[in-house]
Amino acid sequence: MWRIVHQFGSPPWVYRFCDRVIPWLLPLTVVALLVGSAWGLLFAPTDYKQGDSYRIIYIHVPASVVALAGYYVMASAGLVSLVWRVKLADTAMRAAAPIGAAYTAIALVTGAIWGKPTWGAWWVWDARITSMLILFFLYVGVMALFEAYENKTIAARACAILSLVGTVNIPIIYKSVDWWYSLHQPASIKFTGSSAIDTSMLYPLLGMIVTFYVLFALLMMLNIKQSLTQEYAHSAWLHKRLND
Amino acid sequence: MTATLLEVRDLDVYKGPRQLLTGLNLTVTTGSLLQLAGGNGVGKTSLLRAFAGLARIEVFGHLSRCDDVLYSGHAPALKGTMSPRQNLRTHPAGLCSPSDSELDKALAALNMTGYEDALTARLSAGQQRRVALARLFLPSARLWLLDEPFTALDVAGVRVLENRFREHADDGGAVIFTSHQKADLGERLEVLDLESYRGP
Amino acid sequence: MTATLLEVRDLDVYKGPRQLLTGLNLTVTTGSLLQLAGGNGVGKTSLLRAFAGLARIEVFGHLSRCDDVLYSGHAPALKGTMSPRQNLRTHPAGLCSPSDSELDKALAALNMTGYEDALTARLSAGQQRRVALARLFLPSARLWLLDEPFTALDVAGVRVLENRFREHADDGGAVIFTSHQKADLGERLEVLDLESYRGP
Amino acid sequence: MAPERADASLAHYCIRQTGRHLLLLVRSPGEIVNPLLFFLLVIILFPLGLGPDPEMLSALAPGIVWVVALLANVMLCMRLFADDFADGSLEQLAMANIPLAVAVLPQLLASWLASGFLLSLVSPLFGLMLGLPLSVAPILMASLLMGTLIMLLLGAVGAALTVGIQRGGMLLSLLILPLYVPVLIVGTRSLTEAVGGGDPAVALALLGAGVTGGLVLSPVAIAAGLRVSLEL
Amino acid sequence: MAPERADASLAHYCIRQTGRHLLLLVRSPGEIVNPLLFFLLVIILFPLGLGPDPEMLSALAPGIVWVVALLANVMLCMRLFADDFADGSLEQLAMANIPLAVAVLPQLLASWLASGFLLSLVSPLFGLMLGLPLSVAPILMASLLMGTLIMLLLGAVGAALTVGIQRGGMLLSLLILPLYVPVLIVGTRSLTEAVGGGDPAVALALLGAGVTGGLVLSPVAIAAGLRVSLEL
Ligand code: HEM
Ligand SMILES: Nc1ncnc2c1ncn2[C@@H]1O[C@H](COP(=O)(O)OP(=O)(O)OP(=O)(O)O)[C@@H](O)[C@H]1O
Ligand SMILES: Nc1ncnc2c1ncn2[C@@H]1O[C@H](COP(=O)(O)OP(=O)(O)OP(=O)(O)O)[C@@H](O)[C@H]1O
Ligand SMILES: [Mg+2]
Ligand SMILES: [Mg+2]
Repeated sequence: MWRIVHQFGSPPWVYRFCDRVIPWLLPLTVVALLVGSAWGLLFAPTDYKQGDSYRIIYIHVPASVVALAGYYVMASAGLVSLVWRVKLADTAMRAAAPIGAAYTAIALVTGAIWGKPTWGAWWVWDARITSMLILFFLYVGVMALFEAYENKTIAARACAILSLVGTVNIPIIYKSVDWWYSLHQPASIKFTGSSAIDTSMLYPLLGMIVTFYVLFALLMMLNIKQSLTQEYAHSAWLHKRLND
Repeated sequence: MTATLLEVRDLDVYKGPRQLLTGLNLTVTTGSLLQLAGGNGVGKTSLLRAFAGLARIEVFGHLSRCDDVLYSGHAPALKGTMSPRQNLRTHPAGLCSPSDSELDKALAALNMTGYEDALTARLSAGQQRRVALARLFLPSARLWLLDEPFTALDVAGVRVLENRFREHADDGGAVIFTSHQKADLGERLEVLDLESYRGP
Repeated sequence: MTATLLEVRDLDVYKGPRQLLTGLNLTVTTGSLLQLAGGNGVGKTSLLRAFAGLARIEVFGHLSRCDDVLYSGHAPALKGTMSPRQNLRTHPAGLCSPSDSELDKALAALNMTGYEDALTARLSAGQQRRVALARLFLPSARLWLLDEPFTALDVAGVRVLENRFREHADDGGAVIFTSHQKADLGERLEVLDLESYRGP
Repeated sequence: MAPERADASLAHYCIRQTGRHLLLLVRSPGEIVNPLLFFLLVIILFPLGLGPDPEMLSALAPGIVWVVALLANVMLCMRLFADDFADGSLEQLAMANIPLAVAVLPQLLASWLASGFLLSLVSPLFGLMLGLPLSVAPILMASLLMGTLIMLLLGAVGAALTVGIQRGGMLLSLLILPLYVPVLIVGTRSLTEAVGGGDPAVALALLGAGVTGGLVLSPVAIAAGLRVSLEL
Repeated sequence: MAPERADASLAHYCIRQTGRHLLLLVRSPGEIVNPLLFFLLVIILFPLGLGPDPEMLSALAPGIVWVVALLANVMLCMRLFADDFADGSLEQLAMANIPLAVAVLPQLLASWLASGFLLSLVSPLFGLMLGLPLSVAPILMASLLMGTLIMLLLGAVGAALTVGIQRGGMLLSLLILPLYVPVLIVGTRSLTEAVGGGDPAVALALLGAGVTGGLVLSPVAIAAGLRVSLEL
C-alpha cells in the first residue's frame, strides 16, 4: 500500500504511467463518446412531452454530474498536497480546475439551451442552476488564484487551502440553495426503487455518465503529463524518457 | 557559559525561480554580534526572514534556533494614527506588554522624550525609526534579527544603538543585523559577506 | 557663468505650533553640492519640502527658486504593482516621458539591468531605491532636492550616486540633499548644519 | 513562565490587540464606519430611488438589510489585512510566540465589533425605517449578529490568501462570493419567516451552527493563508 | 519650449498618467473593478435575498441600479487619493510643472473610466437580468454616464480634503453625501420616466448641466484640497 502511495508521489513513475495509459484510453474514450452520442441522439426513443429537445440530456446530465465530482477530485488533491506535501498533488489539483470549470460551463450552456424550449427562458433564478453558477465561480476562483501568484509553489498551497474551504461549503451551498427556491428537475435517477425515466433512455444516459468520467480522467492525465514536461524540462529522467 | 542561539547547516535560500544563497553554514552563540553584508539584492533580507521563520517554503537545509527571537524588518510595523506609546504597548509581537515607566525609559534612551503621545505619522523619518527601535530598550528576546536598523538614524542615534548592541551581547543575548555601513562595534563584531554564498 | 537656482533670506519654518528653523539664509548657484545636516527631527525634510514648494503655509520669509526642480522625498512614489520601467515612464512629475533606451541606460547605470520588467514590490529595499534614483540618470531638472538619497544603497551604489552628483554639478546643475553620512564629494560639498538654525 | 502565567498573558495579549485594532479602525478615515454608513446610505437612498411606497419597502426590507450587510462585509474584507501586510504588522504577528490562528482572532473580533456587531445593534432602527415590524427586531438582530460573523470568518480566509498578490484585482470578491451565498439565503429566510409569522428557529439554528463551524475551522485556514502570503 | 511643443507634451502627459492609473486600478487587488463587481454581486444577490420574482425585480431595477452606482462611487472615493498620498505620488504630482487642477484630471478620468463608464457600458446587460426592457437601455446608459461622473467629481473633493487627516476622516465624506442625493433623484427619475413612457429629457438635461458645472468647478476645489492635505 505504502509503495503505491509512494509511487504516486514520484513524478517519473506518474509520467510513465500516463505515457502507458493514454495511448489506449484515448481511442477508447473517443469510441465511447461516439457510440454514446449516437445511441442517445439517434436510437433512444423520443420523449412524449418534450419531443426531441430532451436529447440534450445526454450531454447536460453527465456534464453536471461530473462537474460536481470534479471539485472533489481537485479538493482531495489539495488536501494531499497540503498535508503530505506531495508535489504531484499540486499538479493534479491544477490540472483538475480548468477541466472542472469546462464541465460546469457545458452544464450551464446546455442547461440554458434546454431551458429556452422547456421554461421559455434562457435563465431562471433556480436553486440548482444558481448553485451550478456558484460552482463555476469556485472553479474559476481557484484558477485565478493560481494565476495571480508568480511563485507557483506558493500558489499551489494557496489553491489547496481555497479548495478545501470550498469543499466544506459545497454541500452547504447545495442544501441552502435547494431550500431557497427550486424549479429545476429533481433527481430522477435513483438506485433504490424505480427510476423516473424509462430504461431505454436511462442506459445510454448511464453510459454517457461513465464516459464523461473517463474523459475527465483522460484529460487530467494529459494535463498532468504536460505540466510535468514543463516542470521537469531540465531533469535527467525526463530527457531519458523522451529519448527512449 | 555560552549557548547556541541559532545554527545553520548547508542552507539554500530561494526566491521564486532564483536561488539566492547556497551552502550557508553558521553558528550564533550568546554574546555574538553578527553583521550580514553584501550588495543590494544579494539576499540579506531573505536570509534574515528565513532565520525568523517567516520563509519556510523556499528554504532548504538545516536551520534551528531558540524560541526567544525579536525580528524587525524593513517595514517597522508602526501605525501612523497611534502615538509611539500606543504603538509600543500594543505591538503585535509582544506577548507581554511593557509598563508605562519601562516605555518612557526606552523612549528616553532614544531621545524621544516629549514625543510619547505625538502622532507617529507626524514624526520625522529618524524619529519613527527610533520608535520602532525602542523595542530593543524594553525587556525583550535574546536573539535579535534586525534588518538595516541604522537607516534614517543620525550619528548620535547610531551611537546609542551600537552601545545597546554591546550591552545586549554582554547580557547573554546575540544580534544578527544587516547594514551597508561599517558598524563601530569593536572586535566582537563578525561580518558575514553573503557575496561568497551567492547561488548559481 | 553661474546662475542662482535657489535663494533664501530670513526663512522661518514652522510645523504646527512648533517653530523648527529660524533665520535661514542661503544661496545655491549652478555647480553647488549642498548637504543639509542635523539630528533627527531638526527639520531637514521640512526645509527641503519648503524648497520644493510643497509647504507654503508654514514657511515665512523670502524664498525664490528656479522652475526646473526635481524633488525626491522619503516616500519614493514607486508603485509595487508596476515594473521599474513602467514606474519611470509614467512618473507623475515627469512632463516628458523618457524613451526606452534612455530608461534602460538609466537603470543600467544603477546596475539594475535584468530587473527592468520585474515587479517593483518584489525588489529588495536597495533595488527599489535604485529605481527611484534612476530619475537622476534621465534627462532631468537642474536643481535636485533629494531627501536621504543614500538610504538602503550598498557601497557601490553610493559611489555611483556620488559620481552622478559631481557630473550634474559640472553640467551646470545643483544638488541639495540630506544625509546622515558624510558624502564623499570632495571639497565642492558644502554642509549646512541646521542645528544652528533651530527655532526657539 | 508558569502555565497559568502564560494563559493570563495570552488573554491580556488578545485584549490588547483587540484594543489596538479597534483604535485603528476608529481612527482610519472611512475604514470602519463603512458598514454603518452603508446602511445609512441605503436606508436613505432606497426610498428615494424606489419611491416611498411603504408596503413595497417592508416586503423588501429583509433582502435589502441582508444584501447591504453582505456588501459592507465584502468592502471590509477587501482591506482587512492590507495595511497590516504593508507596514509589517502582519509579520510581527507571526513572530508572536503563539499560534497564528490564535493571534488573528483579536483582529477578527475587532473588525466584527466595528462592523457586524454595530450593524446588528442599530439594525432594529433601520428595520423600522424600512417598515419592518418591531416584533421581528430580536430575530433581525440575532440573525445579523451571527450572519455577519460567519461572513467575516469566510471573507478573512479570502483576504488572507490574496493580501500579498500584486496583480490580480477583483480576485478576493470572486473567491468569497460563492461562500457567502448560503449565509445570505439562510439569513433572509430567518427574517421572511419571522415577518410572515413562521418559525425562524431552523434558520437561526443553522446560522448558529455556521458560527460554531466557522470559529473552529476558519482561523486555521486564515493562518495558513497568511503564512502563504508572508512568503511572497 | 515652444508653446505648441508644451501643449503636445501636456496632452501626452495626461494620456500617460491616465494609462498609469488605469494600470494601477486593474492590478490592485479589489480596488477598481469594485463598481462592476458590486453590480455583479448585487445582480446575483438581490434575487437570492429578495426572491426570484421577475415582476418585482423589474419594478425595483431603476432604484437598484442607481443605489448600486452610488455605493460603488462612495467606495471608490474613500480610497481615491489614499495610496498616492502614502507613497509620495501625490507630492510628485504637485511637482509637475503644470497646475495641480489639471494634473489631477488624468486620475479622475481613469477612475471614472474604470468605474462609472464601465458600469454604464454593461448596465443594459444587468438591466436585462433585472428585467428592465431593452428600450430604456440608451436612457439607462446616458443617465449613468453623466451621473457617475458628477458623483466622482463631488466625491473627489471630499477625498482630497480628507486624505491627509489621521484621525476622523469620514466626517468630510459625510458632508459630501448630501450632494449626492440630487444626482440620485434626478437619475432614477430619468429611468422611471423612461420605463413609464414619460419624457426623460428634462432629467437628462439636468444631469448634463451637473456634469458641465462639475467639470468646471471641482478640479479647482480638488487641487486646493490636495494642497492643504500635502501641507500636513
Ligand atoms: C442553466 C441551466 C441549468 C443548469 C445549470 C442545470 C444544472 C444541472 C445539474 C447540476 C444537474 C445534476 C444534478 C445532480 O447531479 O443531481 C442537472 C441534472 C438535470 N437537469 Fe439540469 N440544469 C439546467 C437546466 C435544465 C433544464 C432546462 C432542464 C430541462 C427541463 C434540465 C433537466 C435536467 C435533468 C432531467 C437532470 C437530471 C436529473 C437527475 O436525474 O438527477 N436542466 N442539471
Ligand atoms: N504636524 C506637526 N506638528 C508638530 N510637529 C510636527 C508636525 N509634523 C512634524 N513635526 C515635527 O517636525 C520636526 C521636523 O521633522 P522633519 O521630518 O523635517 O525632520 P528631519 O530633519 O527630516 O528628520 P530626519 O533626519 O529624522 O528625517 C520633527 O520633530 C517632527 O516631530
Ligand atoms: N518573488 C520573487 N521572485 C524572484 N526574485 C525575487 C522575488 N522576491 C525577491 N526577489 C529577489 O531576491 C533578491 C533578494 O532580495 P533581498 O531583499 O533579500 O535583498 P537584500 O540583500 O536584503 O537587499 P537590500 O540590501 O537591497 O535590502 C532580490 O534580488 C530580489 O529582486
Ligand atoms: Mg534588504
Ligand atoms: Mg527627514
